[in-house]
Amino acid sequence: MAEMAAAGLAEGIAGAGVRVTPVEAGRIWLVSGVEMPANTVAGGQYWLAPGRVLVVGGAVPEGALVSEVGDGFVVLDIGGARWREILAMAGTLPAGALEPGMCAQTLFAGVRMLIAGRDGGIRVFVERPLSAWLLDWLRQAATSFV
Amino acid sequence: MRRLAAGGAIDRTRPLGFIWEGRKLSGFAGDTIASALLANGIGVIGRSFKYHRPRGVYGAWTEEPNAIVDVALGARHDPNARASLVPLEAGMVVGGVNAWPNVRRDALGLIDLFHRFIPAGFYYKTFKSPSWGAFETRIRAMAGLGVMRPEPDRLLYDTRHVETDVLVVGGGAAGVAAARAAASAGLGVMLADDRAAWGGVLQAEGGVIDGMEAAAWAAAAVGEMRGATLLGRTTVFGAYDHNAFGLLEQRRDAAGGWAEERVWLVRARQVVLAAGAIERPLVFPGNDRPGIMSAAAVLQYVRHYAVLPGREVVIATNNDTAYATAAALVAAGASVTVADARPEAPGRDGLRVRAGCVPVGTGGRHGVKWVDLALRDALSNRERVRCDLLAISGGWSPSVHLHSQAGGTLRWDDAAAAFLPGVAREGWHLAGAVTGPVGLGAALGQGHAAGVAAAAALGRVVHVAPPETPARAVEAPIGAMWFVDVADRRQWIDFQNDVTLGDVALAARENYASVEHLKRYTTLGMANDQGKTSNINGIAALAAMTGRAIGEVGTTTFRPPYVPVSLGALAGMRHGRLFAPIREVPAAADHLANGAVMREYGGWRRPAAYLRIGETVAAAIAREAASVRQGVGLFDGSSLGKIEVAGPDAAAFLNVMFYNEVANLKVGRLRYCLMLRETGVVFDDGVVARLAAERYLLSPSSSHTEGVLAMLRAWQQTEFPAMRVVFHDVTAAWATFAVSGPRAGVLVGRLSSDIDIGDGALPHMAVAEGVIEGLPGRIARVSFTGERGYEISVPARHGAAMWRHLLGLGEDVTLYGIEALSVLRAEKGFILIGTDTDGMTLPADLGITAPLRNKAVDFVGKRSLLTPDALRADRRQFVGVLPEDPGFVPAVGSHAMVDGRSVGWVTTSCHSPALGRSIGLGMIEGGRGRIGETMEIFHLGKTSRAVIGEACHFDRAGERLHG
Amino acid sequence: MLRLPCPYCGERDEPEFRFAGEPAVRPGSDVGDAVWAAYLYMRSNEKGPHREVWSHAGGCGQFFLLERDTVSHAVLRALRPGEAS
Amino acid sequence: MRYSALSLVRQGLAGQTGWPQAWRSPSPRSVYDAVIVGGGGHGLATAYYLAKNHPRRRIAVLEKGWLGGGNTGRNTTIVRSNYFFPESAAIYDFALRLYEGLSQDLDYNIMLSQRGILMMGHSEHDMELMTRSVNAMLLNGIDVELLDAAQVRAEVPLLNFEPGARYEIHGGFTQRRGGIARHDAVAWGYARAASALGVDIIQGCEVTGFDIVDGRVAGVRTGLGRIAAGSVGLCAAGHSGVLAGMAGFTLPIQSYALQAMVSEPVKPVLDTVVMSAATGMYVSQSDKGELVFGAGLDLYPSYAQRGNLPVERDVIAGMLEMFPAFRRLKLLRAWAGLVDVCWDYSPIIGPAPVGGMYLNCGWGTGGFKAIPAGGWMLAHLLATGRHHPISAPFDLGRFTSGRLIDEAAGAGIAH
Repeated sequence: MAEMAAAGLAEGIAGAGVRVTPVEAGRIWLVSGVEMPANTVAGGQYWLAPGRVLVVGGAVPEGALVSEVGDGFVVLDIGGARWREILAMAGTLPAGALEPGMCAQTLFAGVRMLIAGRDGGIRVFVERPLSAWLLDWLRQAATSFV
Repeated sequence: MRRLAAGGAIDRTRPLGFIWEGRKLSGFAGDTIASALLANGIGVIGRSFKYHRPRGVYGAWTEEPNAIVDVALGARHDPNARASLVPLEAGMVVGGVNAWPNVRRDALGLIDLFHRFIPAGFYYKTFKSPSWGAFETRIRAMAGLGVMRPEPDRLLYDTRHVETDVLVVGGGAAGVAAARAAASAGLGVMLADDRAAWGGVLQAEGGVIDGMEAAAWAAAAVGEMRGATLLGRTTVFGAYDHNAFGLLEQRRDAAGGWAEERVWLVRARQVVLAAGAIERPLVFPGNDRPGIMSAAAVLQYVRHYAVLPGREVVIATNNDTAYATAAALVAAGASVTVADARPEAPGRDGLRVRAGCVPVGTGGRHGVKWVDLALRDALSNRERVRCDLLAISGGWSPSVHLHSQAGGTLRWDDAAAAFLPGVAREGWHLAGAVTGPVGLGAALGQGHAAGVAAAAALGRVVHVAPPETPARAVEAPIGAMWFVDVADRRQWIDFQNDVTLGDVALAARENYASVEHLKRYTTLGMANDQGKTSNINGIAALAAMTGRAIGEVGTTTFRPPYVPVSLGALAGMRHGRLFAPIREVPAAADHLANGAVMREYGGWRRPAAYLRIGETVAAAIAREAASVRQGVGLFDGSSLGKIEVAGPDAAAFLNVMFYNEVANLKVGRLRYCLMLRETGVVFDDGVVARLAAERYLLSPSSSHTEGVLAMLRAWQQTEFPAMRVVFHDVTAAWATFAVSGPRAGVLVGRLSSDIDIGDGALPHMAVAEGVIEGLPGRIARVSFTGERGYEISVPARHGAAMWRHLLGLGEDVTLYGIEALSVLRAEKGFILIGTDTDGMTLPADLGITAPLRNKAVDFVGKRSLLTPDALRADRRQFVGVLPEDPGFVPAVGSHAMVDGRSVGWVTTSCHSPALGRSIGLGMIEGGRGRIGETMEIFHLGKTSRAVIGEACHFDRAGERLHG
Repeated sequence: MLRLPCPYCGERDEPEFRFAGEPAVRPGSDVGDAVWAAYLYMRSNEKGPHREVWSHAGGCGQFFLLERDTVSHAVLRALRPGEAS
Repeated sequence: MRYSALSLVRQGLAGQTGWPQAWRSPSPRSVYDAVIVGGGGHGLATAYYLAKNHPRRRIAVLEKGWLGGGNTGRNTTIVRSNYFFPESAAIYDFALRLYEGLSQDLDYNIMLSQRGILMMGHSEHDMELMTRSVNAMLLNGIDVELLDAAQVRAEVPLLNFEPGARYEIHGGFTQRRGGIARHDAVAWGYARAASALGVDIIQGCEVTGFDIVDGRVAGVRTGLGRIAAGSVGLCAAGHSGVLAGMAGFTLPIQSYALQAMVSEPVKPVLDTVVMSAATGMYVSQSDKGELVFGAGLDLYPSYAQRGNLPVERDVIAGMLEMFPAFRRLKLLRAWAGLVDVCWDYSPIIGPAPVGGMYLNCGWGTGGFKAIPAGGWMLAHLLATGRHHPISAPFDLGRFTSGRLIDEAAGAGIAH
């Protein structure tokens, strides 16, 4: 039964100046016992808390506890000319927190998420069960741009 | 027509037709509703709240107390719009409010004839018998202004959260100078002003800055600011903790379906408050007639809107600012007489100035016709002057609202006759008229200095020189005059709420002498304009009436919002489905495809029951429950929490966290455990699995997963930091399906998996990891239905496919939802947290006492289980409640009664398909000691009877788990 | 709207945080009823500088100690649990 | 002078110049039999009932600001007695019964409007918990009715019954005798009546300490000097902890800001009080036409009586979810009171750990509706030194015995 169809990812959103595209981020692990500077991203490794990181892609990581959680996330890239306005609509993350190489966990439209800076936008990791709701929110937010 | 042939910042090429009280009128683009009404010679635009006296336009902006109108345009409707703030748009339908048949001829105007008998607060002195209720309906019908339309407003509201280095509040001379300076230092500047164009009052008052016409200078200065966020038509309505601000923008570019209001939530490192000041009315007998307007407003109507509100004008003032209005009126062709309350009023060319004179009376029902002037001190030399416009100026009150909201202090200044800002909050810099009476030069200087100070506080240097303006003659000081000392106390202080000098005298006489008592007893300053024109005059009058200094009386509290803000804008996008997030299970689409009725349980949308064609929910529940007992059922448990706990100290740590002993749990085994709060109350229950010596998997209930995770982290980080234990919430990563029923083993056996599910290898309450249908997963023998049960977990991405696969493994698989599960667990007497238990339930109340006796180590909540109350014999205990009539299902929430007193309640009840009768569970005082007793069950006045029994009604020995 | 300093993530807005009570030293389970009740229910509830436990629930989920003025809401100090208080 | 329509007419002919002071503002004497700290509704009611029920006592009310300026002047004016436990029902219904006769008793119209209060349920589970509450209340002798969705819709058609609403309305329950009252008038009515019975009401008089002699209170130190007192009653909601600290004991109380808001006044649209636990909001329409609404606490300790945006926007979003038509109305004013909250959301009434000192505090969000009962009970304690039967269960000692009266838990909110 190996050909279990990968759960259909939500289709993207293309508003005026806003693009939301699902990302097949590969395998993802939650790893405890790994230290790294707070709120930084290095080589697919995202800081979550002291001694806890999210590892995206690459080989199976080492750590005190390693849990594969790729299925627990939907990864979305939010870009387009006015992505900053979507971020401003969704939460109060300080601008400086999302320079490339930085990441932050924050409330985005009331939903707790991991966000990483990319050139031309942000990559968000949202809990799968909340992804449908978030996409509804993003769809509506995108209609606010003329 | 009162429109001037030329001038004004209106667009004469774009006439805009609109409706006023059913009549077709027209104005121009750039008009407000107020300026358009004035241009069409409309005098009466409303009625005052209490006496229903005729009201005309008084102000030109946020100070307007009278011009409350009903405005409708397409989907937008505002029952309490202020005409001076609403830009005119083509097709607007505008009407007066709170008057019948119309504002011009309002039957309720008769009330004014009885004003002697209905002073401030009269309703506290009467309407007591038979009761207030007997009068209330009629009084409520007369109160209130506009009529709200019952249809929901479908517009979408936008919100923006931003940070900025420097927030400049106010785009007048001082604000533009400050923003210009700060921007030149390379700082992020946000400049907000509630008008459409920059320069604020400069448009009306003019002047020369850096050699340019003042308003043009402002526009140019703003244009040159690099990297600034310019928010025109935006009011900073509130200052909150830690330099947070609420802003309301009235956008013109809103996308289809989106409202024009947008709320900005701004965090600023430095703040420049340049909010200017508001002109106060003069207080004199009969000062509330239509055609009596603020002098500063008249200047704006003449200069900005090219509207001449009157041709025969009397100006009554106690300060120099009104002379600019006089000059503008003369230039527009009006005849002007000035009554200056100050004895040595300066003579002005072409103006008849009567020094030391004040108004002492007026006439004209639907518009002022004449004003009586008299010498202020002796009230002699009375002279009646005909006029169709009386422009009044009682001095200026700095707009210190935001400064005060943020904790800045105020001090009374006699010379300025105003409350001026005292100590500002750290990081705040005040400039312009908000600091007190300032000329254009001083305002520009202060603004520039504020920009320099803000930049310096952020370690930056300003790179522009301060703007220059030719010096102007210094204005003569104000001659403060708070009211006219005559017997006629009908001198209006709050035009909208009809609060007069006589009311202030009454409040003082009855000892409502605190400024807060004055406000609440007379409703002074409680109308739509929130006292912008009335507060200071009221305070000054109260001071005079109680023999105190104005500074000693003090002010009431400045509260957000500065202008009323639409509730929809404050709610933003949190509306309808987007009001609050909800979690979906991976197989959601499949459930719906199979007739599932989805409901929200603990923040998740889950199948309540699966309806066949024409089946009711109740019938589906009974069918599902019966088929699980007889055959095999499939249930989606994906929302159950999954928290991995690992580390050398995992066992020791969890042993403190849980009520039950978990350190001795063997690898590959499960145990049903309770988690308590420190108060001993049962917080959550769930199965604990030990997957390895140093690795556990907790499954808290769906609604408590976040709470349990927070509790684990709180205790580890604050109480046991040395313990080596980590937690991973992997709930969303796994889909979990329960297969339950006598033939569950057969079905699960058909899965291709390396996990041995034989009873030897996998007995009840055991778990094994392995590969299932090529996927990494787990199978656990656990049952909440009382039947043989398997929980199959696979990665969530494959959840829907696995669910379909399981369904296809046999023809007799029945889908069952949460409601059927609730029936099955009720038959077994298993508790449901939050249904059978509540915020007072201790473990012993549920009959779970072994851990307290046997567990050696201290655990969370243990000491609370030994308090006198915890050991009370008559505590409510969890028992079965078997209705005497097997066909009657007692309502959940019925109470067990002993001689009229409640001794507990039914927490669960349903028809049990397995037993063919109704069953129930409850929490009953001393319940376990009442086994076999018949009790009265009370519900909404009717009583039935039921026998108290064991909680478990079916297969008490639990053979079906292993059979 | 408060702006609080998570010791790990830096300053964030109020909705991301949860107040988690006053720091208290947990007595053993052999203490008298009054001592246990004081631990459970009594609060210092200072008007002015006040020691509090908060969590950055909307962010990294960590708990931290905060000294905050309960009148002005000024943040005086933020410490990781166990840090020199 | 009695207040009446006739007196208004007579005074009207004399330019309303003949009215006496509503209450006296004497300077404090050096000694009183009873000193009540806190000049809000509870303090003034205590003084009135002490003077009326237990005459021949020298009584003073000390208020640091202006009378009625604390929570009494800041709440959303709701009165009701639909409480779960018999002990709670007894005290809140005692208050409501006193409210029902208060305008006549005080000769001051407190504008009690028993327009009913409707609590809404948004799921089957909500309705089950509500049934449990309704039955408990009926057995407590409280007039409540369970309503299904259709009945709720008939009562308040403006509510959101659109299919697919985020929180569908499944039904609710109502107490017809619940409603609203004019909060300021309650304070002023009690002040006037107490003053007339000889009580000295002293505003601008802040208590800065207590004189305690071998475990018993002997006097109060204030900004206006020292005042000796036979017994002292504390009812300064929000500052109970501060006063307890001065007297050397602690209380199981945390002070929180509780926000309230009003909209602009519109013609009547809402004729009953509506509360919704799921969206956390409650709303009624004042007699002047403003919608008066609020919700839960700002959940961190605060003594700042200031409004704040996050909870404010949650409250508004919640209210608009229930009443989509309100979206076009505008917020006129937002503020906050300062409530002291006990763990079990019930008050603390009874002797303090210091002799001669008695507590009436910890009312949390329910203080206004309990004013007459709180006053009656504290007056009884001050006069007799013993509990009134209704106040006994709310003694401070309940926290040590663990015999809490957890109204939140009773209503099914596990916390």
